[in-house]
Amino acid sequence: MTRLNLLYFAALRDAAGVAMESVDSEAPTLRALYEEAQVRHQLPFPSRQLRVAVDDAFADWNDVPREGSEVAFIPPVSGG
Amino acid sequence: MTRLNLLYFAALRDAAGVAMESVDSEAPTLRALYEEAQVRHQLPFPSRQLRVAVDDAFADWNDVPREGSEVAFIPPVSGG
Amino acid sequence: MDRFFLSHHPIEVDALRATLGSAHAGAFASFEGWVRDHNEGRPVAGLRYEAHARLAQAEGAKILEEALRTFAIVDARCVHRLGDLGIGDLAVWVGVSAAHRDAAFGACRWIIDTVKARVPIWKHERYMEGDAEWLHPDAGDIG
Amino acid sequence: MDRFFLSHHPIEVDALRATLGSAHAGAFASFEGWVRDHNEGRPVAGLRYEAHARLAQAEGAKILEEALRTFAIVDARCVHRLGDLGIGDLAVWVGVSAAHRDAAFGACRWIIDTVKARVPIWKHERYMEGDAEWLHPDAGDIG
Repeated sequence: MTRLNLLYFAALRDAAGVAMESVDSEAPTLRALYEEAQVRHQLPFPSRQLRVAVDDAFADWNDVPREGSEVAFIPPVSGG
Repeated sequence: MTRLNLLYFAALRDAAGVAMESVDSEAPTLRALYEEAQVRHQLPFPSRQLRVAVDDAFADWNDVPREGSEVAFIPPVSGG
Repeated sequence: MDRFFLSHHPIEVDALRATLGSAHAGAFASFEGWVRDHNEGRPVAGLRYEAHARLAQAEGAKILEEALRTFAIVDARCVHRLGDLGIGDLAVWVGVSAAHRDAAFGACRWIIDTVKARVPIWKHERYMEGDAEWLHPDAGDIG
Repeated sequence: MDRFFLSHHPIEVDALRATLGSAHAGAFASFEGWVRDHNEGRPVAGLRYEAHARLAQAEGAKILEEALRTFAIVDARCVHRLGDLGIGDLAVWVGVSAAHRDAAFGACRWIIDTVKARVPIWKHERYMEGDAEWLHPDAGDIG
């Protein structure tokens, strides 16, 4: 079991109903971790439309979740 | 004889030693008018490097000088 | 001073431009994004920006560093607003100084394009009809 | 307010930018030409601009009208300084507002390029070595 903090933003946060949550997961990759969240919250985005960041740096969906890290799911951006 | 006011700018004015002068000329074109000035003042620019303006509008070197008009010889510009 | 930062308060353009002044710079190009009264044909009442603030700060700083390596510029800055904005408000400012104008224009354009593409900031638009939505380009209309 | 004008006094950027504000404009691009401390490898002490003022005014106004016809912009302004300027002084300012940034950048670049090419203004550069000369591009060094 890995203890993780998940961050949701914008439409993803509205859909999840939370901005942050702590989870214990056995997901082997960040993608699998997102897919668990997608089922849990019925999130509207498939992972291919998102980016993922770990501890304030962009990461790869195939990376292994690290104990105690903060994982942010990044929907398509619209700054500017 | 046509009475004209001639304007000189920048290096052309420095070479002519005057910013404006009144002349009576029989030059059939603005180019011929400039060539008279070029000889009179030993101006460093050939007419092909200049533009010419009459009464605050760019003109053609082949235009005929108009009585009482103001003719400006425009060396290559360097604003900006 | 950070070359990129997020601001919850109105952007002070004069103070920012002054930080870019240099005796070696002959050219300065700037871009400002203003809140428009319409978007894709819909009348807009106002909007709100939110960000993953630490990631946005890190990514924005990286983009400005890339610009300084890539273009023959003297210096550059970018500030993005967060929070509630009204029509006409300044949402983002980019300023670039350079010896010559080619590099100033090129870098200014590249910075705004790249900030819009990569920095985790999101726009929540409120419409005159009363509804509101998050803008997530290329992901359809969600939320 | 004239879209193009010449000024013997320092250019007031804020006031100019404010004249371009519009609820329909989402993008604003500006260009500033600053007096640089060197030109073609020579240290510059300062410079003076002179113009055929009435012709410059007419030609500048024409260029701004052309920009408004050619680009999808909301409005544009250009001001050029005349007289004596020191290092770091603002020599020329161009500002363009538009719905989108493509047009704002495109028009801003076109205006400064066209003003530099067509408006009868001349730069007299004073060098640190003590000499001075008129700049007449493409006509060799004369004067």
